[in-house]
Amino acid sequence: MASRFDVVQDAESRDTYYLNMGPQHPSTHGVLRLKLHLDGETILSVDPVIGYGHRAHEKMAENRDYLQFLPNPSRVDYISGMIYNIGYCQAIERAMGIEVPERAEYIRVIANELNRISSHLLWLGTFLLDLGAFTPFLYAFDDREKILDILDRVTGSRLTYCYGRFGGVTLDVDDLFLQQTAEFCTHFKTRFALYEELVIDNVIFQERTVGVGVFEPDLIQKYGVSGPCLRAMGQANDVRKDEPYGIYDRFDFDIPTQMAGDCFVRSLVRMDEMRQSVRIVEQAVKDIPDGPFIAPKVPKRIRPAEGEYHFCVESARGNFGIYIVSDGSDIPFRLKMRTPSFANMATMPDVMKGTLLSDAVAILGSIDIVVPEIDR
Amino acid sequence: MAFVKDILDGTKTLLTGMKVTLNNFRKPSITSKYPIEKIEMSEAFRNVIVLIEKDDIQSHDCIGCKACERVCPSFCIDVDGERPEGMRRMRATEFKVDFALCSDCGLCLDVCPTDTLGYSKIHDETGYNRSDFVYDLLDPWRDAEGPTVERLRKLEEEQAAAKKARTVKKAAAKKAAAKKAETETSKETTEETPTNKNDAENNDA
Amino acid sequence: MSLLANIDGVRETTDIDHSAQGFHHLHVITLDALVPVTQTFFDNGFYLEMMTCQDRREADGIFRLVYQFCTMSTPQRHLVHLDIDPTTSAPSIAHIFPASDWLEREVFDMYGVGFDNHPDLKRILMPEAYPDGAHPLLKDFVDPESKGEADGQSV
Amino acid sequence: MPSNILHFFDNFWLAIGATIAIVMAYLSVNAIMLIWLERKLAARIQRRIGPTRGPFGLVQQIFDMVKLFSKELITPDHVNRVLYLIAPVMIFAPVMALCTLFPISATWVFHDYSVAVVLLLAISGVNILAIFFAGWGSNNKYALLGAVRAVAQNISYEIPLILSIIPIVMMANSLSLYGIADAQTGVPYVLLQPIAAIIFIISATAETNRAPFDIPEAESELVAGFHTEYSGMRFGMFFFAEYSNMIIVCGLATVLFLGGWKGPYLPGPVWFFIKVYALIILMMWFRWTFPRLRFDQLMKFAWMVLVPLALINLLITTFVLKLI
Repeated sequence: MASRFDVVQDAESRDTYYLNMGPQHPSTHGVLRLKLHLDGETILSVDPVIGYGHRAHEKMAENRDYLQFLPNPSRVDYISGMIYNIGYCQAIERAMGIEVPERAEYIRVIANELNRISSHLLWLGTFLLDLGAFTPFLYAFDDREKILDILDRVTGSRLTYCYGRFGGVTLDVDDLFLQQTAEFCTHFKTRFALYEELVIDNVIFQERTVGVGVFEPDLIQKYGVSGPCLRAMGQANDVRKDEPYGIYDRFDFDIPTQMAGDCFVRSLVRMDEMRQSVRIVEQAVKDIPDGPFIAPKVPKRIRPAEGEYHFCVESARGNFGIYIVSDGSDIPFRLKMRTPSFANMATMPDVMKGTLLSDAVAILGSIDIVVPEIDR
Repeated sequence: MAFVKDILDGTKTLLTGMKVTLNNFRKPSITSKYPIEKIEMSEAFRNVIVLIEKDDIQSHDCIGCKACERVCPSFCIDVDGERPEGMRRMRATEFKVDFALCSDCGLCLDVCPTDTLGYSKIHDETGYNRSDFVYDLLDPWRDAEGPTVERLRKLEEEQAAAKKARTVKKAAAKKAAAKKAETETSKETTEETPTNKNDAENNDA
Repeated sequence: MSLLANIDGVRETTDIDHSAQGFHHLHVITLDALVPVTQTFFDNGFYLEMMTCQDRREADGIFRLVYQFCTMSTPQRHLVHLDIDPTTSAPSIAHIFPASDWLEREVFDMYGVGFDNHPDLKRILMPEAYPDGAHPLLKDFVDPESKGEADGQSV
Repeated sequence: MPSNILHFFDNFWLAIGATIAIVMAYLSVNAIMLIWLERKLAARIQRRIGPTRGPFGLVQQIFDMVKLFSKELITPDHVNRVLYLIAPVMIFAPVMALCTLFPISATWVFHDYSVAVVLLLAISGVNILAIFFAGWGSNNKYALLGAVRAVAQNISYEIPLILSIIPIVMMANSLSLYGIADAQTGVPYVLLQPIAAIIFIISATAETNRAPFDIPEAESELVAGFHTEYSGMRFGMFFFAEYSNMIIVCGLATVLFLGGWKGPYLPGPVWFFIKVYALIILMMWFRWTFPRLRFDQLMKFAWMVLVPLALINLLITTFVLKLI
């Protein structure tokens, strides 16, 4: 463990104690409980207790047909609900061989990337809130509200989107949407300076994050870390590039990576990801063709052929996989969601060991967990 | 000296941060006084569903087909319908939505065969019980239901009559054409029978 | 596939159309082969992407454990099927992939499948005080709190 | 010498009573107004509107007060009752005592002591004890952690605080607050002792447990720190004490570095309060800009940066004074 604080090995000889962080705690992002074994303020071991937000989505999937499960994925991770919702649609479309019209694909990309930016902005705000700065939270929410307003006009929702449909999207976007999106991109590019001056460059922020919560490289393979946490360890892996889904292979964007694997570079990676998302949105807005927004012929009954299907998308938190076992009927035999936060959270006992109580808060904030996503 | 430089650099970043907050201090606020100022909901805004008035029948056009009830993932819609006497068209007799369960997915709108479902613009309803959110969508239409059915019946009769007239006219035209053809070519006259038969069927319906 | 060729207990290996189903290879293995197979995947740089279970007791009288291994860079996704008898438990692979610690706990929680040599096998998503024998994702699960009524609304 | 306000009254006890009443009234109104100011300031910085009830949202504070007063005072079962109940009172008492020390103008002084600076520093130390009582008496791990942090932090920052005051005392050749303020003829000490002033304001922010040094009550880590278990007006007392403490440290800074009541055109008390509230706004500005430091970094900052700087500053001052 490359910790800057020596862990007292013989905990017996010192007075140690257990601290229950959560399930209701300001910085556990919902209802997560960390059983911390502490020596003073140094963490000896962590035992995350999850499941407080379990809503049995997988059981619900086995009791509903494929169409009726549509509102559920966006509730799994409500911060980047659009990506989940559309990811589920794409999974079914591939299983059923439904062709999606060009325009719908572009709309989906724009919606996905706007959602990714809004998710990262929420992360930025709450992370800084965890570090004790309140103001960046509201600046981030200012920008996030702009995205929500744009998406609200076409999707009708602000958080738990149910915009995708098998074969397209619910509602066509109009010119005003595209214009607003383009305007937002221009505006948002000027906001990076603010975030950098106020947050990233700030000496206190750097003190709090540089070298804190380092993910050792072997955690990648052991735990299947994904998303910005992975890219902050120098691995340029992104499902959008590795197994391009939808029309992501048409866009020109980079995968930002950093080497250090600590809280600070995770922040940098996310900031860069927002820049890349803006790039994708701008290309998509420029190239969006006319045409139908939903496939004219979608099978009335969604019955994928018997077999097993896996589809993964890059959510704002990492590799989100949907594993569907079909027995040829209307209802999924088994639907399992591989959520990125679950894997990232599983690393916490290793990462938090030997850090301070304040670092635990910073680390939790920096991996950007969404607790309901872990609990499903 | 690195020590002093660190302190100076750090101080500089702190001052930059304070400059940012000062700049924002000078700008006007971007929030609205929500409960005082009403917020306009967007066109597509999803809330509890309502029955939309259709222009041609001046009322909702729910035929109680239960398609929305079947597709609803939250099992929150309760529809019933019956056929008023002497009419072809069904009318809904019950349409209840438990909005406390609704997940705003919009699948009911997708499946509605008559496109009579839409979203209401209410966005800030509160209640003390879950039962406060059970909406009876037929409520605004119930008073006018009698006259509406009468009007619809009349409309249907008119439509049927018009259709009949159309088919009769069509048949007559066909007949005339056939006659014309007959007189012109003086060939077989078997064409008449099927048209007559169609006519009879239409009248029955 | 040569990767698992010389491991006993790999009964069947089939290639799957990745563009349609998302997997590249399917392996059906026996109970004894799980640990060597997992070790082979670990040694070859795969990570455990997902692990779950299917309740196939009604049709085949088995639980099917599903392991999904994937490589980091250009994805090579291997699906591993391990059919076990409902009365037996499976070996834990948590000592190779710590990720499976939580995943196995989830399978135990949801299906009641036991895992030998698991470091700390207890419920993960359901409350720890949840009644013994109540495993929500079993097809014949009855909610212990609903006093015998069937769970969920049937479609 | 300034006239002692106590001399306005013939009867000694009447004078004491009047002083207590004035100080209490001032501190209550001040705390309410400071909370309002902080909320409005934060709102402007964050581009929000802030409290809106009444003119400029001022009535909101009265509602909040009524709410705090009318709330049930819950005493948890597991607490050490004596310490738990004494802490909120104890945290407020020294602040009241200290308020009487400041020379508001050349003639308005409650009471001037020749060793006021020492007295002030000594009494303000009682604060720490109250915080520790609260944390220990609450019998709650978060509260205890907060209290331990508070004690360590306040004791550490007391040293740079004192070290930054000593050059001023040396320059003014007085330990009386009146004497120090009076000694700043023309040039305030902030221009002669900029480093001491910076060290003082940083240490003062830490002493009052305000962001970015609000580690004892770090919301995202320790829920509410040492006052986690307090409710109603007992919590309100901690809240009041925090804002009243700001008055004390900013008043001290005004006297030590900004020349107290001195200033052109306006009368003395006006200048004094303008300077005090300007400093308070500066501290609020810090709070709404910076993230929180970590505990060990905070200690490191005190011992590795502030104390050496203060010592060097003290050394230079000594030499310069000797040479002059």
